[in-house]
Amino acid sequence: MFQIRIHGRGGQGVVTAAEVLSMAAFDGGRHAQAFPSFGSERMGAPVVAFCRIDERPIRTREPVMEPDALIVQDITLIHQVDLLAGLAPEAYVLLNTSKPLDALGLGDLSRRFQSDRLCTCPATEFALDQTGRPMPNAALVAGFAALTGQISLTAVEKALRQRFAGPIGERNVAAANAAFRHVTRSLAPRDPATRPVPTQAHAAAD
Amino acid sequence: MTTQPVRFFQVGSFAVGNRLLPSGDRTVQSDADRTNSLDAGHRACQGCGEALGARYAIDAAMRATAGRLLVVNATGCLEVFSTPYPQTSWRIAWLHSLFGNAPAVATGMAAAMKVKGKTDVRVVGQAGDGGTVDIGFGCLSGMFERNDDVLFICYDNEAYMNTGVQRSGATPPAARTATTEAVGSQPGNVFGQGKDLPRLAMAHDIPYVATATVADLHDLEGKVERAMQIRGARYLHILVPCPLGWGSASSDTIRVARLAQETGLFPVFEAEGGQVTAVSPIRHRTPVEEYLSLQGRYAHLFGEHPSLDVIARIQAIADHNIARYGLDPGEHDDAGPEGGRP
Amino acid sequence: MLRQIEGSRAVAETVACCRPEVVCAYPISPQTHIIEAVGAMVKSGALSPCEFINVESEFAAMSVSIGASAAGARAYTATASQGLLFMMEAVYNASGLGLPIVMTLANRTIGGPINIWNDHSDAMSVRDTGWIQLFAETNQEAVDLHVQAFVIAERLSLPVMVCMDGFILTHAIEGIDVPEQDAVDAFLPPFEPRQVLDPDDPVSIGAMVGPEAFEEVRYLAYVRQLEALDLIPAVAADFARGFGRSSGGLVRSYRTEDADTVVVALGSVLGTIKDAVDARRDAGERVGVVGITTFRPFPVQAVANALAGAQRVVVVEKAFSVGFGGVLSTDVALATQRSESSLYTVVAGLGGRPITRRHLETMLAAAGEDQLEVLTFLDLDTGVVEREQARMAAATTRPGPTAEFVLRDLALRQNGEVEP
Amino acid sequence: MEPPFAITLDVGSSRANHTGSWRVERPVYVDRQPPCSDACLAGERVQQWLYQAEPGDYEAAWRQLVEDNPFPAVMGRICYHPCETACNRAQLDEAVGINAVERFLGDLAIDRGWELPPAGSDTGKRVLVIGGGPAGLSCAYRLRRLGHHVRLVDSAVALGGMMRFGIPAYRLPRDVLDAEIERIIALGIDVGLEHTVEDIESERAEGAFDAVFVAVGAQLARRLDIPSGDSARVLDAISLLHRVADGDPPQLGLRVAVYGGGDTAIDAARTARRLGATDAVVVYRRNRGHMPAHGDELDEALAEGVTVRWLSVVDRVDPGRLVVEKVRLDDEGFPVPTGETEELAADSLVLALGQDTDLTLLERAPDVAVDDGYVQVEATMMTGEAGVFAGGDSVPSQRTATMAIGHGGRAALGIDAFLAGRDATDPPLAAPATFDRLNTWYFAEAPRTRRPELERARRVSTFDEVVGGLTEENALFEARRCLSCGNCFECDNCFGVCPDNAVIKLGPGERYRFDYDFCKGCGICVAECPCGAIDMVPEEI
Repeated sequence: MFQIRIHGRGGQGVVTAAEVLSMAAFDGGRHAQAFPSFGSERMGAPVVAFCRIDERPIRTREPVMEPDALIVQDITLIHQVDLLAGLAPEAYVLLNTSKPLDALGLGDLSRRFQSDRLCTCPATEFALDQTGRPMPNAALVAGFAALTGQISLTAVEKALRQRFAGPIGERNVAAANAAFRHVTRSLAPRDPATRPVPTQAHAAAD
Repeated sequence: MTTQPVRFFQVGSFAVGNRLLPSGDRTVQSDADRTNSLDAGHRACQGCGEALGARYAIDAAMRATAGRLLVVNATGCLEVFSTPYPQTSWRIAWLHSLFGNAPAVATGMAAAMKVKGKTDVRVVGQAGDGGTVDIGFGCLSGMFERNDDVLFICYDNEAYMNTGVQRSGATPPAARTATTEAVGSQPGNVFGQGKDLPRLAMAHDIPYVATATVADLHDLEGKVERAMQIRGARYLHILVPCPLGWGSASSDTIRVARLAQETGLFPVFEAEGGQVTAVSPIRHRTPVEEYLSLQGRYAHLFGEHPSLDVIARIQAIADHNIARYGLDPGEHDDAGPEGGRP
Repeated sequence: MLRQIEGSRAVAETVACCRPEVVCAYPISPQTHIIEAVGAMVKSGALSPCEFINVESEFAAMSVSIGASAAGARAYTATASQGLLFMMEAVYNASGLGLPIVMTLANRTIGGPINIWNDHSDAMSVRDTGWIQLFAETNQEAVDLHVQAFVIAERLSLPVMVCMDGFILTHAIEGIDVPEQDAVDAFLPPFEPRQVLDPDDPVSIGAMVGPEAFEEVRYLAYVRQLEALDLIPAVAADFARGFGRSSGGLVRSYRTEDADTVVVALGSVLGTIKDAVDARRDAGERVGVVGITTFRPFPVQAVANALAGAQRVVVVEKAFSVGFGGVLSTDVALATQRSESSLYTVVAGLGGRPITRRHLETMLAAAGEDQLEVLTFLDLDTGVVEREQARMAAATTRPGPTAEFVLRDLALRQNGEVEP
Repeated sequence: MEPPFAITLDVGSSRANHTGSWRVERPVYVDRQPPCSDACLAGERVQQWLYQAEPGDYEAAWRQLVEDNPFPAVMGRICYHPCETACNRAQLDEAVGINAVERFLGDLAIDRGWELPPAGSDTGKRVLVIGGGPAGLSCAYRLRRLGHHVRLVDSAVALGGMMRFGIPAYRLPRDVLDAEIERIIALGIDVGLEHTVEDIESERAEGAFDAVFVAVGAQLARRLDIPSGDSARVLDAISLLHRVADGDPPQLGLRVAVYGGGDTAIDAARTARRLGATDAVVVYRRNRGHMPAHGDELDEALAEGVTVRWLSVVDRVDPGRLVVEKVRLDDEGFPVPTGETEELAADSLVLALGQDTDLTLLERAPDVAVDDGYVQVEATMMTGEAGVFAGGDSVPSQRTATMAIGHGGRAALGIDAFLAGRDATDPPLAAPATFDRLNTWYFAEAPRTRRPELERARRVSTFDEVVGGLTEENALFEARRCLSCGNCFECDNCFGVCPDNAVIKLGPGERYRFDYDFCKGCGICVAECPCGAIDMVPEEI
């Protein structure tokens, strides 16, 4: 089972990100479960959503406490929420930012997580470029696809089109592609051997 | 000599029937073949105003809808005395659910009829004042606000009679009930604004709101008929004296209702779209004492040392109503023969 | 068709396939997504003919459903928690009048203190109302139970409540095979009311019944519920034939064949329990689990059969009777009264507290060694409780609300001001 | 449908529950004597004919009316309508204009040529009626309807009695009178005019009459011995009116004084005005409150310029003048002379001081008792002599045409019973329908319709009828003002207001029946009966 935790703020589409992620995984023929951290949070408040991906039907209903991957939609949460709780050193971490980690005072992360599993992505900018709205979720799901290989870009595109009808879906697909290229590029210089392999092969890692 | 149109002065439009009227103009109640929606054998007290009001209203609704009617009844005297197992006095399709939900149940029925395309079948909800102004008000207000196609009728006897005459939001000032006893420095019910449901109903801007009493059948039936010509939420508030709770003689039920109107304490009017469109002017303006003194619930105001100040306050309420609705007979030159029908 | 879809959405689409004619809604978390989706389908015309009525309270919602059902329309509504309590009087009335209304209960606890999260307090509070209560383990089952619920309700002329865990199921997005319209139409015949208000054939419904007949009325209601014990498995079997998957029925056993310890539970926690059971099995313990799908009528015999071989029965419940203990446990106790097994009540997941596999495994381990208290509160923070008790005992002034002190205590601890 | 046990019930099943057992008092329908009928001296069942008129069935109303009185058109003009005085509606707004409706019906009948009901089948009995005034004609009419042979004799040249010779034409046009008399005679009455009965016993024997009705009226004017100068012009009112009726009016001069206070005095004064008098003054010894003349008559006279000198007696008559003495009233209302006199210019004095009956025809009938000039009769109008009846002005009672008609009718019934050898006592009257029993709320406000009156200018110059008739519309209106006191008129109130549906409506004309299986005895029907036709009586134990 592969478990993902997504952090963001109310109104940033965190739950949608988990949903799209699960839809993409479902499209890949796997079982997926997406669910929000149930609460009464309002716009702007920190929120969390989860996603599980497995080859088998997923029975458990407990929250994701030790995720295999972390997606942070809003890096400003870093000082308010224990974003890294339960994360193992081999976990994937995808941060929505256009700045280098050092510039954000997050140089620690580079030491704590594997370099090929830690990645930043200016998802909000991609979203603004393509959709005009600061909703980084579609881009980050694609970034996640690029980073982890758990889902394919094609599946993400399909899920986005399913989730967002018409032109909005297409614009999100465009943002997703930009993010996918960005993440792929930023990981490219590294040793291809450590590059994640798409889908099934990797599933056994969990 | 000037001629004048022939009008039926003998019993005017006030009696139940009149052999001189064309059959189409006669009351539903004068018809030997009326529905008798609420039939004999019910267990209401002698002289029950609510039993009378219910039969008047539902029979009229039955005529207005050619018998295509469903009725929802809130818990209360009317329900208890009409349907104790194993007998029912109703001769119509009738349902009792709960005390506070009759308006909502009626909404559900109206929705069922709409979805099934049976738009000829109309729905009436009915309750006492407790079921209307107090416990049922939430549902009633919702029904009004949605403008559901329901006529809701309140049979107002101004207290919880079913449970032994406790005060309701419709109990008038100074009236004695089991929970506003005639003791202490201010005996009886408090002087407050009361819950004037007709006006609250009007505030919802629903298509039709009217008041009536069991003392003027033509008026009452006319209002039911008018209500059934309209689609949407409609409200009819009928004053129905309760001999038990009011401490009036069982034979005085209609007389007391009449005096409630003639004193101005119970204004009779109709409103469409939130505006008063017609009033029934008072025929013989009567001081409130005449109304109050017939009723045991006001007995503490009389006797050796009458509470003239309290009576004056009640008179002031009547005067206010008369001014507010323009009920003064002097304001209506043609208050005569056609009388009750505004 | 199997789709990755939110549980609420799947339920809404399924309900729509059941062709309800009147749907009444008053919003309350976590039921909202269901009625929003049904409402949108009515508004768009996708569900037609249907009247969707936004009411002013849950009391009105059930009342509208009563009126619609009595007038011969298939009626549906959904609620949760406080909403269920607010409609309580009408809940009794619907079953008392024998109206086949179907209602989704998105299970949520009952305040105060106010809490919007999941447990089964709401469902337990209506267990005596005369409604049939079915519990969904998964969203797939929630969907399937709704189709079956309409059949059961209308065949018995009794209302049916489909209970699904709020948020945990309602807000979860997963692969669900949402029934197709044709299949539902084949399975669920048009509503033919057992009694209906009809101007052409008038009756009085809702008479006042006195002492001379009330007991008989209640007994007949009981008999009708017993009929449901036969009907529910039959409908489940029909469903399996029609839809190619098994769901519904009375009880479900998992790995109980040789189990010494059997866990009994309702709803979505069964999934996590099964994972825990698998883990304990892997560790060599003989444990199993029995899920109860039909809570009312309570299938005493089926439960007894399912638990026949167990030495220990552990009832994991998301509710409890304050001042006594288990709610489901007392029912299970009735089913196991002729056996030698020990019965444990484990109260867990109150107010949305996550029930984790780890805690369940720990509990099962303790149970296997007969170290379990008869009434256990899973994952109870004893530190908080003890400090509050001590404060109460020491208090010279008025104690104040416990809830607020507990919250304050937790906050202080989070800030490191109190030793955990 | 398989309705669930107890919760769902079949409609109307509560009729198995007989709530009549709750009752301690029961309502019963009653018929009471309405005040109009009670007051009618002619014995008309006023309320009943008004009831027929209400829906506009005037012929039925007229037929109901002439059951008791064959003179609707006459009565509608000259009756002083005690019915209206008694009418309960007077306490509500104004009395029903019964008299006007009666006249409308009477005139309509003449106009349409409606015939009276035919004579009854011949009984072989012969009755002599002496006097062709209202009493005699009324009696003759009723006797003919009962099948008796009637011989009607009168000493005058025409029938009608005081109706013809005492009442001025402006109040009762002669064509109307003639029409109604002719209609009676047409029933087959043997009339003998200018036939004066000298002796009743011989007349009866000669004609082999089985019974006799004496209705000779009061034709003799009372005189008063007033000192008078020579050639003072003094005459009596009866002669005056008779001569005017004969078309031979006397010369009265421009200033006429009339002495008296009854209706005849007023008639005389009004007649004097019509004969050219510029001053017509009535001298009366008491005040208006004590005046026997009917108020309406006085008002009409005053409107025509007649004046009244109240509290005055005539002491002396001289040519061209009277000496009038002022009087005052003592505590009992009797006039007491004051000694204060004054003169009054008058060319003539008309005495209207009352009339007496000429009873010489009874001198040889010893069993017929006469007291103070009046024939004494029993309730059946029979005198002390078997088969001899008397009525009208010759017996002690109010001397009006209405009364006379009533006497005639009652005598006819008495004669009929006598001839059949039956007891003629009336069935006891129903209890009165008093105002307090009515629920007047149901009667809409309805001011009385005024009959049109002739313009004043024309009144004093002609003998044209002063008071006009009602239009049909107004007559209907007026009829419908009737409150139907004490008698059910099928307003459906009891049927409508019963909270227990315990009144059964039996259909038009059939009224209602109480369903005592369900009547709880609340009494609302009694309270809300507009006409007081229901009583509550205790249940028997």
